[in-house]
Parts: sequence; structure tokens; C-alpha cells
Amino acid sequence: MTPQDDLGRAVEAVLFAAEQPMTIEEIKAHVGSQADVRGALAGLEALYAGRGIELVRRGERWHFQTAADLAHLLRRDREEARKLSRAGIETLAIIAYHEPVTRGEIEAIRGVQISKGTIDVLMEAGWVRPAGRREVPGRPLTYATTAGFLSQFGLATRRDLPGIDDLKAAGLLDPVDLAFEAELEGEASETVTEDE
Amino acid sequence: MTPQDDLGRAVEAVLFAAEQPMTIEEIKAHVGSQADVRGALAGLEALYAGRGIELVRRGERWHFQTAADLAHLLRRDREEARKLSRAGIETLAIIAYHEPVTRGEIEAIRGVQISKGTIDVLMEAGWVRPAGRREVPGRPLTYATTAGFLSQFGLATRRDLPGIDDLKAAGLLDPVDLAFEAELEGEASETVTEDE
Amino acid sequence: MEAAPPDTLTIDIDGWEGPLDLLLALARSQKVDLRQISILELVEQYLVYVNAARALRLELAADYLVMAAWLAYLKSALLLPRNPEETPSPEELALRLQLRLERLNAMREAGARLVARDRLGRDVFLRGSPEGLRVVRKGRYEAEIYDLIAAYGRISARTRPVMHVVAQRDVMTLEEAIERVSTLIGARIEWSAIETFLPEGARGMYRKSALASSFVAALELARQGRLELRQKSAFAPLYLKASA
Repeated sequence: MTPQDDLGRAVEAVLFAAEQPMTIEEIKAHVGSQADVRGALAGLEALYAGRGIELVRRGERWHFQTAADLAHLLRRDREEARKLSRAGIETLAIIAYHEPVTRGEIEAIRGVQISKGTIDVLMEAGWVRPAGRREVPGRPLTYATTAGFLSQFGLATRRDLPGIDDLKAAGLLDPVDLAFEAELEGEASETVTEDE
Repeated sequence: MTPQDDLGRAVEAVLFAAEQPMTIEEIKAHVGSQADVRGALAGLEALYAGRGIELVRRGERWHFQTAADLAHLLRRDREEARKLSRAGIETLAIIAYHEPVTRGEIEAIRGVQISKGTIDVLMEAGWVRPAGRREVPGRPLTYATTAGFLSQFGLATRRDLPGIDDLKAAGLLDPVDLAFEAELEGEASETVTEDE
Repeated sequence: MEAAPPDTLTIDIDGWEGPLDLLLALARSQKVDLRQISILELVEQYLVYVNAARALRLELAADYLVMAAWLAYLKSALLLPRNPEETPSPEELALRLQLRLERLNAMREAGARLVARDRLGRDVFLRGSPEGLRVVRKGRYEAEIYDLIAAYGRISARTRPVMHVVAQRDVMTLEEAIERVSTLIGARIEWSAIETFLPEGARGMYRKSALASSFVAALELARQGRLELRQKSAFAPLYLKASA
């Protein structure tokens, strides 16, 4: 067995035994600070690809989980996953796609005030956290998603949010004011081009 | 992928997610009663041989475990992460919001006495430090938070803590329930006993 | 609900999360790209809907009516001859509305795609019984930012009423009033209205407190035989005079 295999086995065992997803630093605390953990993780990822168990990255953390296509064999009836309200789902989506974002900005997109408790529920679930203040008058608090959010929804990074690139390219993540300006300018320049 | 591989993946995922070692009958309840689970187990046993994870049989039951020779990487410690008591987290919150603050002031804000151990625990965790004496009669010691506190809670500065208005908007200032009040009273009488 | 015309949505006001949400649902019923919707038609649909709801005497929240009023204005502005001086132009207002609908729609779809993903604990699973790892740091305490701010919220909620109770109010105590009325009454020869016993310049809550205390003081002094009270009828002015 090569040293590389030894490290692979060690990382595999550590992640397998872990109760929480682990960062590379945390893995190193077990397998040695000099180890090429990143390389070992890449090797394991390839080794497990297509198997019933998969190695996945969620934010800065790694963990093993069952393959998604086997959900039907494993789904647990007693698992009463917290059902989010529509307001909760939309608020979570707005925070995830726009973070960091203030309560006022969330309300502007939804066109309605957020009722008490909507953000509270998301924070309690561990998916949303306060993310500092915006340096504008009133210094409103902003919100962002957590590592727990990425794990829960199976995202390696925020860039894996469904359709985020398209939304960004279409300007749909820009505030209305900005989009409005762009739209007016676009029209204006089109007109100029036509006239030439 | 052959049918045998599909079955292997299914058994692998079921055993991985299981909370207890499983019999072949129990596995069949998930993957189908006609399946050749015994054959799939043999296949998995061979596949995992020599890896950081092993498939092992204990009596009639099967489960995955980390390879015995890697146990030194994992050794469990019963002194696991502990959750702060309610008194601890409340005291920490008061120090964070009001620092530098004396013990008497913390008690006045909490409305309940705090036992000596509460602040000791916060200091041991590295989140609170003594911050000089207040120049009033008795020269009481004041307490403040540390840099370790900021990094634990993911704050850039103390000013990033949500203000009272933010808490209100998030529904965190809703009336406390009676059970909680009762608990507080219990705590208060405990403190008296400790001090005697 | 059969009363609704066949081409309008069923009236179900509880299902909407505000007027923008309702507008979006109506816009989607046009079955074209949001970029292509007819704002005029949308305005018309909304007004029909709101009128139908009102005809059924459903309680509409104020913001639905505010939106209806604004849309009615937008509609007339779009139909009437242009006033070039007017800014923003009705077309610009319509464009802004369309941009808002697009953004809400984008987030609604994103939210639906998000919750449909393979969720941990529902579709994919972590290891059922991990052996667990040694915690390297000794006695590490765990707490999350949520625990911290929720704790502070709890303390604030708990102490808030207390702070309310201890708020200092400017009052005249009964002792003060007895002292004051018994001193002043000696100097009065004629019947004097009770109001003339109040300190000069007493205003607002303090004046009310002084009046109430002075009244009780007058009763007490009358009981002691030190002054007499006179009142023509209930709620008529109350007069005080020292006992002869």
C-alpha cells in the first residue's frame, strides 16, 4: 500500500466516523497537519462516484451521504421535515440569491411586509444568520445563509444555487431601480443605433 | 451498471444510513424481498477490504465500521462539546451588549442572581475577560468579551449584533411563557442555596 | 364562488401574500412571458378581481385597495392623451411594475427549485450511527449566534414591563396635598374652587394628579372638621372654605 493510499484510508475513516461535516483543517487535526488532505479528498470523491455512498463538499466542509437516487429506499416516514411556509421559502430564496440582504430589501422584492417570525424560523433552523450591518443610514442588519443551509439543500457552494447564473445574467438579481436605469439606457442606445 | 451493482449500491446506502447493525431480513425490507442480499454483502465485503471502512458481520447482523487499525485517529473523548446553560448564554449576551459590565449590573439586567461558576465558565471558554475595575465604592470588577467571542459567533465587531429593533422585528421579543418563568424561579432559589 | 365570471380566478383572498403576489398570479394567467404581458389587461384583471371580492363582501386588506387605486390611476394615464411634462411617464411606471413582477417571479421559482432539491434528512442521509471523533480541545463550549441573540431577546422581553413600571411619573402625593390644602385654606375667607388650590403652572398628568390628591385631601380635612365642602350638583364646581 502506498503512502497516498494510507492517507486516503485515514481521511475516509475520519469522515466516516465524524458526526458533523468537516473542514480540511479539522480533518488535518486527525490525520496530520502536513498531509495532502485536499488530494486525498479528490481521490475519495472519484473512488465513490456512482456508488451508494458519495463524498460531497458543502461549503468548506466535506461529508459522506447516501446517493440521492436511492432516496426511495431510505425515506423515513417518521421524518416530519419542518414544512416551510410559502413566505418562508421565498424569504429563504431571496436571502440565498441576494445575500447579504436587509429585511427592507426582502420586503421590496416580495411587495409585502415580512411577518414576525419568518426570519426567526429560518435562523432557528440554522439556515440563515445575521451578516453585519449595511453602511447606509439606519445601518440595517443584513442576513446571509449558513454552511448548514448548503448541507441541507445539497449545494457545494452558493454558485450551485439553481439557475443563479441565468438570473444574474438576466439582471434579475439587480434591484428594480438599477434594472430600470439599464432598461432605459438600452432603449436609448438602440434608438441611437437605429438613427445612424 | 449491472443489476448486481444496483443492488450493491442499495445495500451499501441502507447499511450506511442505518442506526443499528441490520439482519439480511431487515435489509430486504428496504431493497426488496427477492433480492440476493447475501451475494451483495459478499460483494461489498470484498470491495471494502483493506479500505478505511470495513463491512463486518456480527452474529446475524451487518454493519459498516472504521477499520480497527485506524482507531487511534478517532479515539472518542467523553469530554465532548458542551452546551452553555441558559444562565450562561444570557450572561454572555448581557456582557456582549453592555460591556464593560459588573456582576451586579448583570444581575440587575437579568433580574436573577448569577452563581459564581457562570462567569467562570464563560472565561474558561475564552469568550469573556475581566476588564478592569469600576471606580465606584467597592471597586467591582467589570467584564467584557474577547476576540475569541467574536470569532465564535462570526462577528466582525460587536456593533454587528442585532439591535433591539432588529430583535423585535425578528419576533424575538415575544412574551415569555409561564414554563420559562417557573424555570427561572427554580434557578433563583438554587442560587440562594449555593450562596449560603 | 360560482358567481365569478368564467375567465377570472376563483376568489380566494387568503391564498395571496399581498397585492404583488396577486398581480403575479394574474400575470401568469396571461400565459405569456412576463416580458410580453399586457399591463393594461393585467390592470383590468386586478380591478375586476378586487371588485368581485368586494361584491362578495370579502374583507380586503388596505394594501390591496391602495394597489387598486394606483392601478386605476395607471390605467387612465396609459389611455389618456400624453402629457409630455409628466414624469415619470405612465410607460415608465408600467415598466417598473413589470420589473417588480419579474423579480418576484424569479425568486418564487428559485424557492420552488430550492426546496425540491435532494434534502439532507429527507432524500439523502448522513451515516446513521457514526462512531464520533475525539474532540481535541478540552471542555469546548458550544453556542450559536442564534442562541446568543435569542437569549438577549428573552432578557429584554422579560425586563421590559419592569422598566415600564418603574418609569418615574410626576405626581403629588396625598401627604403633600393635605399639607398644601390645610395651609392654603387658612388664608381663604370666601368659598374657593378646588382648582385654585393647585400649584400654579401645573400641567398635564401632574395637574390631574394634584387635582385628585387635593380632592382626597379636602375629604380628609372635612372629616377632621377643618374645612367645609359645597357643590351644587354632581360634576358641578367644588368649593372649599375653612371651618368657622
